[in-house]
Amino acid sequence: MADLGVDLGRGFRLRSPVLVASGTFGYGFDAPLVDRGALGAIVTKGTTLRPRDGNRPTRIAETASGMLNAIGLQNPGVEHVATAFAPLWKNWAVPVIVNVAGESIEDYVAVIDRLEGTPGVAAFELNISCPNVARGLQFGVDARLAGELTAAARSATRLPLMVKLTPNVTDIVAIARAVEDAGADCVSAINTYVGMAIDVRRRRAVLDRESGGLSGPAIKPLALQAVWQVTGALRIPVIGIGGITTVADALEFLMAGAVAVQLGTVNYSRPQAAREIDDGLRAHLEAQGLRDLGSLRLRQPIVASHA
Amino acid sequence: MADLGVDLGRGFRLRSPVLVASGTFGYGFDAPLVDRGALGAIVTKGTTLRPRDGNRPTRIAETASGMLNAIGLQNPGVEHVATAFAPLWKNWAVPVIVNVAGESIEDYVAVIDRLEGTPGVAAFELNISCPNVARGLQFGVDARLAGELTAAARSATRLPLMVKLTPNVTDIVAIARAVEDAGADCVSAINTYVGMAIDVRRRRAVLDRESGGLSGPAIKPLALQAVWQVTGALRIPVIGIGGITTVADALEFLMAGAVAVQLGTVNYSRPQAAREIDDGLRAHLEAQGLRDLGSLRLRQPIVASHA
Amino acid sequence: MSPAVLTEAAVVERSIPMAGAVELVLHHPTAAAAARAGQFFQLAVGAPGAILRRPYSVAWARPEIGQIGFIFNIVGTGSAWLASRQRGHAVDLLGPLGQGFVIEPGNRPAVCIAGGLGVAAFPAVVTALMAAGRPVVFLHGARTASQLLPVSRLQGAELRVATDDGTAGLHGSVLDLLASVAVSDVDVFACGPTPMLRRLIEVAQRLELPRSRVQVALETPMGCGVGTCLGCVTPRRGGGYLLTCQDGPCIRADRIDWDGMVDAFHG
Amino acid sequence: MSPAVLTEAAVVERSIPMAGAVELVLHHPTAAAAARAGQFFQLAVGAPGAILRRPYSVAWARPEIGQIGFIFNIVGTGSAWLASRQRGHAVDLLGPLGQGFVIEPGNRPAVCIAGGLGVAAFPAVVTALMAAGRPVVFLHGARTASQLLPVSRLQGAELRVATDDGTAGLHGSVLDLLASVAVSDVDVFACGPTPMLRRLIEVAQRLELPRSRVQVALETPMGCGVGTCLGCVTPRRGGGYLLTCQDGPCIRADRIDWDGMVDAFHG
Ligand SMILES: Cc1cc2nc3c(=O)[nH]c(=O)nc-3n(C[C@H](O)[C@H](O)[C@H](O)COP(=O)(O)OP(=O)(O)OC[C@H]3O[C@@H](n4cnc5c(N)ncnc54)[C@H](O)[C@@H]3O)c2cc1C
Ligand SMILES: Cc1cc2nc3c(=O)[nH]c(=O)nc-3n(C[C@H](O)[C@H](O)[C@H](O)COP(=O)(O)OP(=O)(O)OC[C@H]3O[C@@H](n4cnc5c(N)ncnc54)[C@H](O)[C@@H]3O)c2cc1C
Ligand SMILES: Cc1cc2nc3c(=O)[nH]c(=O)nc-3n(C[C@H](O)[C@H](O)[C@H](O)COP(=O)(O)O)c2cc1C
Ligand SMILES: Cc1cc2nc3c(=O)[nH]c(=O)nc-3n(C[C@H](O)[C@H](O)[C@H](O)COP(=O)(O)O)c2cc1C
Ligand code: FES
Ligand code: FES
Repeated sequence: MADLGVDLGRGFRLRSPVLVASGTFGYGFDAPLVDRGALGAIVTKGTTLRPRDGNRPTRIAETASGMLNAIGLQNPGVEHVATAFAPLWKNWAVPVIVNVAGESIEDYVAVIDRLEGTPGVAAFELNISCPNVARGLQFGVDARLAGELTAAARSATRLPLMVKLTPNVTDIVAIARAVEDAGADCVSAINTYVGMAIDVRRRRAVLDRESGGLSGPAIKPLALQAVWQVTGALRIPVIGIGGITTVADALEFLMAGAVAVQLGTVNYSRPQAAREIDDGLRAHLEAQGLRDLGSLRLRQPIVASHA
Repeated sequence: MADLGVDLGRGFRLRSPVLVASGTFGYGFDAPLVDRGALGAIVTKGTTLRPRDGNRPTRIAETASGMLNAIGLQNPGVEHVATAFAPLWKNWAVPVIVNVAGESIEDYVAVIDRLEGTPGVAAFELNISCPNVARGLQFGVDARLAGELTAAARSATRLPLMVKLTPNVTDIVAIARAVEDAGADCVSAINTYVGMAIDVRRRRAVLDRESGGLSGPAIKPLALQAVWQVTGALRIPVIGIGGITTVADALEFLMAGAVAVQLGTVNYSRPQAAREIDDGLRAHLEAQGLRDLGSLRLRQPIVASHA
Repeated sequence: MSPAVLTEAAVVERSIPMAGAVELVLHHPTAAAAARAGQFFQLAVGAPGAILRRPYSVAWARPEIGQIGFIFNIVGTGSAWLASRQRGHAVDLLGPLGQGFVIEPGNRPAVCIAGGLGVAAFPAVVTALMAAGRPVVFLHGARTASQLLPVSRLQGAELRVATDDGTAGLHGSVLDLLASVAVSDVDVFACGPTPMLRRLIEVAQRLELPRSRVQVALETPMGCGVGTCLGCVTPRRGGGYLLTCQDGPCIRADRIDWDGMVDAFHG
Repeated sequence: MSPAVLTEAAVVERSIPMAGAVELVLHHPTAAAAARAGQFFQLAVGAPGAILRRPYSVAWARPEIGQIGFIFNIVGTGSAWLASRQRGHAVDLLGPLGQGFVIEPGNRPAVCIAGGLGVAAFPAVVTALMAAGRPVVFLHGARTASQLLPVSRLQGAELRVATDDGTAGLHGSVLDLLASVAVSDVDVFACGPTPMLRRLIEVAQRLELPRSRVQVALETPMGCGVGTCLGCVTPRRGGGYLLTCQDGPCIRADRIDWDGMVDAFHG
């Protein structure tokens, strides 16, 4: 039987390389049709220090093989997550990774502090695609800011720390390196691409926020390129995200060097995609006579130097 | 009768806002089914100082609502263009814009020098998505490099100068401003997004060059966002490019502030798309009782300061 | 929430119930048994470039023969694809989803208000009201006579009609019919374009019909249909948002902040 | 170049000519009259996410009744969509495109070599060879007997068969059949997976059959099909590239740099 186990660093092991991505699975409660046991892990909706109502509608729009979203981080706030959700996660077989968002380094750290040591919280994923109110630009587009944020989060938690990269940059490798150097255990790539749609009948942007994040099959080639670049430069594990819909899509990311994948938009149309892809990967390994997922990669990983 | 005329600066006027994009219409000779008279202008394949064979196959791959290409600037070189093509263009009703590519500022200038004053050449479009061999990175991702290249091209020609922006940057507005300040008459946005596809059966990248440029409907929301940002910041005209397939798509870009559009990938599947979109825009203006294309834009243009 | 199923169902019949509309009858006993009036299903579509499911109200369900019906018009690529399904083809559906209309038994009159394709949800609603013993006045508005759902599909209701072009019933809007109805002690069930629902609220105000007595079926974009994407929000009275797919699509009018309502699709 | 048309044509017949293949017969007099053996058409497909046309060889054309036929197998979304076309449906086609086989009149024997679905192009080729008075030996290879094109579709040719599983004819590769043919003074017309064509070139070498006497029909990805995208290149002997859509798909083997050939699709 092929081993689909994955190690994300810091001894954080998953039974499957197939995770569900932040914002596409809520907090794990709203998908009655999904067998959670089949998931490698659940990444929660972006969670902030205080509750957020999110953006005014219209928040989503379909595009060619993709969708735009501008939800605005609607979430109940970390207190509710800690007291109402985590106690239930504690009894689940699947680990829950909390996606953390904020407008200042202090915000992020406060969310982590509140959840640190809370049973049911397995790890953190930093969503660094958020605008930094103090310094005007996104954490994720500036290597120094991204490094500072990661370092601050690192010193706030003993749990596995995953940093989610934004692809809306000239040089994603520079950001990834800064995040690795600042102590991230692994990175997930990528978040959505900034896009826009205009309603020509109404003569206005479709989304109330004008622009939003593009996800879905449309971005898969871009995401794969980003993952290929990052896995070629980092020592820590990389989790691939972006338009993954089929077993073949997942294989592309694993061959590109990702140790695992996150499914996002596909969860909306095919609630059982994660299970199907998990099964498909196992079948592929067995058909190819491969022992583990690592043997899929096209390039050798960069081994940590033990100097 | 609604006026579909467009002014791209320097008195360069087109009868239609619908152009065909570089690399998707050759040098204007290979589309027997297309009524060239319906086009606002033809932008040629990227042309370099010396002839180029281009990349080894495989060069293209279809993706979800898009395609990847890594042609490698296969072209007969500027001498052939000047002596074999331009004399024929001279007799065409449609203006031909030569897309210029190179690996050094000298390359670009040499191509322009050779074509300057050649009857049949109406304008230049600088493809700044090319790698600068001397300084390692693409002209188009570095504001200073992009500005220097534009300035050099500007001083080499009296013809209208269009600079084509790459979207693979953190801040496209910064590049656009540098190009405007350096004397471009207009900008075209955008070129392709860097992407990749892996053949999981063969365990190798589909494209011989590993990565390639993504085009087609998949990128439309990203291109529209880029155009929306650029039209909000520049005084010079902006030509919108990216996934335009329908009249509604073209309207989105014009409403976003573009004065014209270029059709690329759609030319492959629907050789008569330009004519259909030109007709559709005229019909829309008339149905809406609008006099000209300018009245479509959602925001007022930034007027040039006559200080 | 009624237990949703994710399944393929065979098309047993395809027909044109009225001008500009298509009706698909699917065979799926579990779905037919689970569906409640006002709930919806997310139907997968194979149209080029389409990745999201399309939300459709259950038009009617007949558990005894395991059939469920959907009535829709063609507005874009997804509905065009659905309209091309033929007898024997399979349709991939997820549902039933969301909250249907709350229908209490008793003899208080029920007033149904259907604008345009909003009528699609009502065969099931009328059936449920009849089963609850409620007398039903049905106000049915359409552009023109040929676009009215045949009376036979609304058996048992007292039907009053309005058309924009006057080819049948009152020449005007379906809301003009409200004036002819005693609304002192009734429950209103309304479905139609958002602009019509907003006008209904104004009219109700004038007629002193309390919003708590009005239930509306809303249409917003739907990403997931199950509460995970947060893309379908409707402004909540008192602040924040309702999830149209979970708190709705059928919602009591007094829970909604009507000033914050946007319509992404109609008019 | 023969004058290409961009048009819709109606499907007049859909059938299964052999196991694993579908045949679509379209009615379009202009296209039928213009098509030459070995040329191809770019067919538009309505499959989800597909944006490029799909290239298909003209299997046969009957100008007298204005019909043209295509024979293909299902390998992905586009061909699956085409296979779902039924009688009466429209198919959007662009063509005929590219260079067909060069067929000179005379009595020099012609040897046709078809591997797998490569046989799809040959009914038209055999017809053209017959018309030119050429004697034809037809070497037809397939995985198994049921995947062989019926003899009736290759009327007039002397047929020799090979199957990988030995269920018909020679148990082996179609190229093994070449040994049984006198190739001293013949023209070879070959179509099949690129790996087969490459092996053919090696075998030809051994048999001292000059490459200039071998014409091959190539398969490369096609973006436009008309010479504008430069995506379909085949390495040219002596350097540079041929455009498969314009210089081909039928090309004399001595014009190709076989070492540089890649196969994006088979094996
Ligand atoms: C709860 C609910 C129940 C519905 N019931 C019915 C019904 O019984 N009969 C019927 O004819 N229509 C119904 N609709 C509307 C129906 O969902 C849309 O007409 C359909 O989604 C259009 O898809 P399309 O691809 O043809 O149109 P396109 O315009 O191509 O769709 C583009 C995107 O916009 C979305 N969209 C477009 N219009 C609407 C709309 N009005 N509401 C929600 N999303 C939309 C699509 O789902 C898709 O994601 C219902 C909508 C909702 C939310
Ligand atoms: C000149 C020419 C003539 C052909 N004639 C025939 C024929 O008569 N019968 C037949 O069965 N097949 C023929 N083919 C192959 C046929 O084009 C492919 O099988 C078809 O494009 C597959 O499309 P798909 O969407 O089903 O497969 P997918 O794998 O989903 O296609 C993905 C992309 O790859 C391209 N592609 C996949 N396979 C091929 C291939 N073998 N050659 C070129 N492009 C490919 C598709 O066009 C599409 O752009 C021919 C190819 C060429 C180049
Ligand atoms: C509606 C929606 C909401 C999302 N919310 C979040 C979020 O809160 N935090 C985050 O890091 N990513 C969020 N994402 C991004 C996804 O996690 C994922 O990175 C992206 O959608 C690309 O993957 P996909 O193409 O498989 O969807 C969201 C995506 C969508 C579509
Ligand atoms: C096959 C191919 C070749 C291209 N070659 C060039 C080129 O030589 N120079 C250039 O500036 N852009 C080139 N482009 C980019 C297009 O001009 C256009 O910017 C891009 O395809 C986005 O538009 P679209 O989505 O409508 O295709 C090429 C695009 C394709 C698909
Ligand atoms: S449609 Fe996704 S939350 Fe309602
Ligand atoms: S297919 Fe585009 S040039 Fe040959």
